[in-house]
Amino acid sequence: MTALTPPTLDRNLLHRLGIVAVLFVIAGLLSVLTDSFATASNLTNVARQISINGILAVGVTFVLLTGGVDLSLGSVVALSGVVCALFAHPGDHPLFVPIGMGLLTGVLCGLLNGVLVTRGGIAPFIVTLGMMTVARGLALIISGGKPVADMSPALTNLSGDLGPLPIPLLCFALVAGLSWLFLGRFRLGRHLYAVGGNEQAARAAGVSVPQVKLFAYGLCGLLTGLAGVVLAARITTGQPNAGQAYELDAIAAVVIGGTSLSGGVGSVLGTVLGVLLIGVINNGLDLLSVSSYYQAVIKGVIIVGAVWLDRRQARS
Amino acid sequence: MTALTPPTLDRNLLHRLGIVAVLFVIAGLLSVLTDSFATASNLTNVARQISINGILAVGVTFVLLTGGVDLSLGSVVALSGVVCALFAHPGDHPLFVPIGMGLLTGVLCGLLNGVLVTRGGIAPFIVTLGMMTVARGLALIISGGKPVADMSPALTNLSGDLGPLPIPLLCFALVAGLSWLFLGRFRLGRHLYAVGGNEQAARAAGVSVPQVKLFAYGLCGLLTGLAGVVLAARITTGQPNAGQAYELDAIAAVVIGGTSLSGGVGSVLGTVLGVLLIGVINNGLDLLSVSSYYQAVIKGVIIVGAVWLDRRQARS
Amino acid sequence: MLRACQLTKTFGGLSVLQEATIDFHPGEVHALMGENGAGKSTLMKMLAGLYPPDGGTIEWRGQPVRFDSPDDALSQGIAMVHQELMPIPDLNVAENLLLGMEPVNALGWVDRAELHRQARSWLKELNTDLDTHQPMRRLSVAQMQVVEIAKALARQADVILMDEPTAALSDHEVAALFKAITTLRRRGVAVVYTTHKMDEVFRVADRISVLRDGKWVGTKAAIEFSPDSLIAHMVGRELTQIFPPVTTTPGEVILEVRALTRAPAFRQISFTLRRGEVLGLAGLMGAGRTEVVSAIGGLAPATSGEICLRGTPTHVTCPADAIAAGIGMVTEDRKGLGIIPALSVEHNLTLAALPSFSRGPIIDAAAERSATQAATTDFAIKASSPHQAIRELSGGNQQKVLLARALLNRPAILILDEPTRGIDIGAKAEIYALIGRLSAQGTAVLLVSSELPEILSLTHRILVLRQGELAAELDPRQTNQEEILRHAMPR
Amino acid sequence: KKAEARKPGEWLVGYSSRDQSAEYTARLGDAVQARAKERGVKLVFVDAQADAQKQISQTENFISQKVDVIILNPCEVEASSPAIDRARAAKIPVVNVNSLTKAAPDCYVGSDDEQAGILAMEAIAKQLKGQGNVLMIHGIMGQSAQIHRDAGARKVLAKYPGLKLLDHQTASWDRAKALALTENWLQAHKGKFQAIFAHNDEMAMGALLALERAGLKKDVYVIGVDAIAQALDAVKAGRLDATVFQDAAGQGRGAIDTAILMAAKQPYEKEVMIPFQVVTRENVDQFLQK
Ligand SMILES: Nc1ncnc2c1ncn2[C@@H]1O[C@H](COP(=O)(O)OP(=O)(O)OP(=O)(O)O)[C@@H](O)[C@H]1O
Ligand SMILES: Nc1ncnc2c1ncn2[C@@H]1O[C@H](COP(=O)(O)OP(=O)(O)OP(=O)(O)O)[C@@H](O)[C@H]1O
Ligand SMILES: [Mg+2]
Ligand SMILES: [Mg+2]
Repeated sequence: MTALTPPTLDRNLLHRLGIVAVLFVIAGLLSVLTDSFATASNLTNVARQISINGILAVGVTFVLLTGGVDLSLGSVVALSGVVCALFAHPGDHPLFVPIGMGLLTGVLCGLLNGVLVTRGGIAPFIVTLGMMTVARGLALIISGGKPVADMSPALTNLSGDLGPLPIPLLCFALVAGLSWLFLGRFRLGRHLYAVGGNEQAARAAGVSVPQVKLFAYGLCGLLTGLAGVVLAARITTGQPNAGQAYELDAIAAVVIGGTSLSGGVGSVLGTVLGVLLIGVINNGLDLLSVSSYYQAVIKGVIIVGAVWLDRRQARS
Repeated sequence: MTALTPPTLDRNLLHRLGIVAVLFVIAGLLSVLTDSFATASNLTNVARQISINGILAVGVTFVLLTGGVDLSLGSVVALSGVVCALFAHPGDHPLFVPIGMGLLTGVLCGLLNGVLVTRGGIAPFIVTLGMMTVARGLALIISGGKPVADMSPALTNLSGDLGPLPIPLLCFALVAGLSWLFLGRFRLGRHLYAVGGNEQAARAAGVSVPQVKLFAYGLCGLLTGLAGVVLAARITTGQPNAGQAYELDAIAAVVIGGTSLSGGVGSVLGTVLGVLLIGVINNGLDLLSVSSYYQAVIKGVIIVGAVWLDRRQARS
Repeated sequence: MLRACQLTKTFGGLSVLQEATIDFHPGEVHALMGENGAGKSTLMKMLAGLYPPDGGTIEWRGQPVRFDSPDDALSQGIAMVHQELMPIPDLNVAENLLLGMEPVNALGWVDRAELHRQARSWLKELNTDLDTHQPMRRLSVAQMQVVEIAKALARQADVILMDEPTAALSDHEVAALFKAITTLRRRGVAVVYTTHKMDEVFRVADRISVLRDGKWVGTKAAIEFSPDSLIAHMVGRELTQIFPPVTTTPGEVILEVRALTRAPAFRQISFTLRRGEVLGLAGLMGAGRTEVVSAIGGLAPATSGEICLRGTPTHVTCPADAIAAGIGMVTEDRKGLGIIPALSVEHNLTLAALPSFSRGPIIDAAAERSATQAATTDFAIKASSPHQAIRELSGGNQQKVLLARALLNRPAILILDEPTRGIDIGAKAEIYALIGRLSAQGTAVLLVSSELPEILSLTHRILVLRQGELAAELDPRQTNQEEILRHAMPR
Repeated sequence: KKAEARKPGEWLVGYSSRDQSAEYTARLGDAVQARAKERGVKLVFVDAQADAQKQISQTENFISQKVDVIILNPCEVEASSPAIDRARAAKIPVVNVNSLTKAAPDCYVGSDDEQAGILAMEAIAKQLKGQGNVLMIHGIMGQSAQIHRDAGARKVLAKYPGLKLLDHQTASWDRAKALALTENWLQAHKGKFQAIFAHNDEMAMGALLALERAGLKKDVYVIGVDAIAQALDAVKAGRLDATVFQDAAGQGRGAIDTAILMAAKQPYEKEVMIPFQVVTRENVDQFLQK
């Protein structure tokens, strides 16, 4: 094993075997039940569809690792998308301006969350619930409640393909890869686990807890901003009411992937598996033309079942 | 002090002084800014409007005290309402049948949550997120996706008044009062705190942790069922898409009231204050005819601000 | 009365207890002795229903029994004082003490007046006077430990398992506990007792069983053992010298504390610490020793007074400051302020010293691994691998990891708050030797301990704290336990 | 002060919007506000955020504020009815705008959602000449607009035996969800469908994007409802085939005007129907000006 490989990799994969198994079973079933699931074009499709949830899930993994939570993801996605779209009218600005403004919006929201949690000493649930309604309100205010349309093709093309691969997927892969390296190999990454595992003890060992948390919320905000930009490019508008309940899907993916909501335990790899599982279920149920009523029931049962299998197997 | 008064009362009130202060300031402002806020009819309105969130918030207080969470509240409200309405067609059954069926639905959902958390060892977030989508799906399936109308007046009258007081408010008051006594005075109530405070220690001291948790989820389910029945009576239908995001308002009220999301700390009294605060803000902003976009921003800021004030004052 | 028959337990393929067979009789104090990780706690936890045995049976009054939960064992009359403190932080002392057996009145309500009355009377048995209304989180570790013991007494069980009940206690409370144990013995209660304090065993135990590496080595009457033979049984070899002689002479002043105050915990504390000096801090439970060293270590800064390092006043506002200034600390509260339970041994070990194992912001895994290997060997840390989660280690081994952590930064000043709490005699000897070595290398050591022999044998000077104030400065060569206690007693 | 004593300039009207974060109802809200300003009535404007329970609460608030007239943009057919009963009991006249409730208001200004479904599906039938496979994207299940647009569409489908509903699914009024759904449909039913009816334009735009990206737009006819700005632009540009125009400005104007008549105790129409219209490339210009 080279020095670059975090030693946690193998054990994590083993720990997450339950999820991998469920994923394979479902994929196998879908390949048999439908002609279209196991085609290249559909798999690209799945890849494209999971990207936004994937970016959000990786972002919120950082926050969950510190023992926090971020309920504002969906609203901040909408706000960043709207801000990005406002600067993306054709001929207005070079491409980096709308992208930068979208990311900046996300970062600012994230940092504000972080400051309120660390300096204000307010529970993350409340802080980010507040941000959830505030960001939604701001998105509606600055857009006047209407979609911000007329985006330059340069930006909307970001939802297209680069070679055979969708650009959103590339973003997700890049984000996941860097985060994986970061958590496994960087000091700050290690500190994130320490703070989530035992905040007092981390402090006693010289870790600057507020700084670490601020970083986690800020990074999560940055990635949320990125998700907002990618979404705006994908739907070619800044949609003030977009992203409803995205936080739930993202957090679900992270928790399915084995990250503990009380902090200190988890991995990006698990998160990616969780994102895949949710993505495949959503895609598969649509391909099978399952009625949306039953879709809800089936999806709930599969998610709970997968986590149950996973934990049972991890215990034995 | 008589033996009837739990000695925690005074300390709790003092701890929650920040919230009480914010509540008074807001109420004072609204009395000045509007003619209608401080009228008897409007205050009855507020009372009526907070009842459903109040019942849910008290219910979820039990779950949060054990260190769990329940995201399925809103969906189970819808499902119980639909089930109740199905049995409430005029002349079909005596009044206790639809009410009983609604409550039963809630209890069953709650107990299932509890069993999956305790026996299955799955994180409450995932279990109740699963229940959230499953219950919503079931509500749509059994109602065929359409509101279940034609409810007997006997049932819909439950949203009316008894003397000068709205019946939903009486339900809320009864639920809150009993819960307060229960948590302060009964062994099982104290054990809820113990389980949330340190599960290992509670187990080692001979407390049956699974039983206590099961009880908390079951009771929360029962109260959610009650909220579903009250809502159905109020909107005179079983609405399969009702109750969206009710869990967030309920949990917010509980956390504003000082209950810790990690369990072991909290009180019904705090929850009631939290419910009141959210109720008064909602009512006041509507009376002032503030645009809903700005409402979202203001509401978020007030909630975070109130909690911040409260915690700051509790620390000093 | 209670019999462990061929009890076996494995954790993740690692066998920690193999076919241990021991009888426990009523009216007898049975000591379980063994090194850290020998399996004492594991055996007790199986008897108390916390772990199901993987093999063997438990016989209770001649019948095989199965305990699925602590509740089962409790209802049979088996109670346990746990090695790890188990406070429920936001419940009050009385509620913690009588958890699960709260007195109820005719209406089925908890009778609060009675609850507090009973709690107070159990605490009185242990010669302790605590406000039973205060929440558990306000208590010091020692006070929590007293509550834990009272909790087990309150069950009025026929068997009481005590897993290192005195680890955090000073002599005063220990004496009270022994009085209580004598009463229990007279009442026909079987007491199972674990400790790493040698003198205690011979004071209370009627019979002694020794465990070594998960195997039962033997059971004999206490009088058949001498301290040396007992140690030899536990360790498997002779341990000749426990305390190394104090040979070094302190150098120049490296730390000076002037009028340090954080009322009400401590007031006007002034002292100096020299290079290579071992300074002992003695006092009774709650005297404020932990609070003083927490102020120096940055955990809870003082409100007034000055800390001078090498002559320059230094602001220590958080532990990071202290670490940067060359102050290392091992806290008394291993669980709360020490370990990160879910992280591996390796990651716990290197946490405070990561900058020295990284290139820029990136951690150098190879350097980290070799440091871990070195520490594991130096401190004889028993772990199945460096990747094992630290929470799975025995208490003593966790403590060793924390000691090793503090030393990785090569601090000039090392603060040790009850460093041998829960550590076996062999490891204690190693730590004592380590303190000697560090002092010889010029490290200044501030040692807080409730074990007076430690303080007397290892230090150059002794400060006695009494109710938050400095009561005396003594020379260990010219004083004794009685004199220290006389200064420490509240007046 | 008593309501009767109010002078025309002091008339107080309460308006409860179904959901200000949805584009169509937001436009309707704007129209109501603009008209109220024009006619000089004082408006208490609130948003029920798609929750009928909240709408009832808001009506209760209106009653304690002693408004002269209540304009309701109902969330639900059944569940918003108690709001009307409350107002009735308090002797305050009610105007329903945009959609119906079971309890009859004093006046209804708006259009019939079922009609939108009928118009859209008729347009599809005409385009496909009564032969082909159709997909339908629903709004949030159980909401009145979803229920009625679905019912209207099915009535037309029943008339044309050659027209088959191949698949239908909800995308919760959301563009991103409709986009993903259509992508998935393109996998499952590629080449097997000729038209998509989306219950609103947001979702129609999502479907359109998926088809365009797959290069299959020319094979599929897409129609939405509402005629939001972006949809009209898309129709004009020849990307979207059609949308069903719902006249927000007309509805808003009608509602305020009726409310004023009510407040002045003058006679008013019990029903002001503002019909839906199908917008295609041929007639889009006239709607772009509105
Ligand atoms: N939950 C667990 N998972 C894995 N290994 C464990 C667990 N609990 C204990 N062990 C291992 O079992 C062995 C025995 O531990 P135990 O706590 O019984 O020791 P002990 O004799 O009480 O030691 P000490 O004196 O340090 O308290 C240790 O090596 C420890 O690492
Ligand atoms: N978090 C806290 N809140 C309030 N009081 C505390 C807290 N921690 C300690 N105290 C009190 O401060 C005093 C000093 O406690 P400290 O822990 O420093 O004593 P100590 O001499 O180290 O003794 P030991 O550690 O053996 O209890 C005690 O009276 C204790 O009850
Ligand atoms: Mg032990
Ligand atoms: Mg101490």
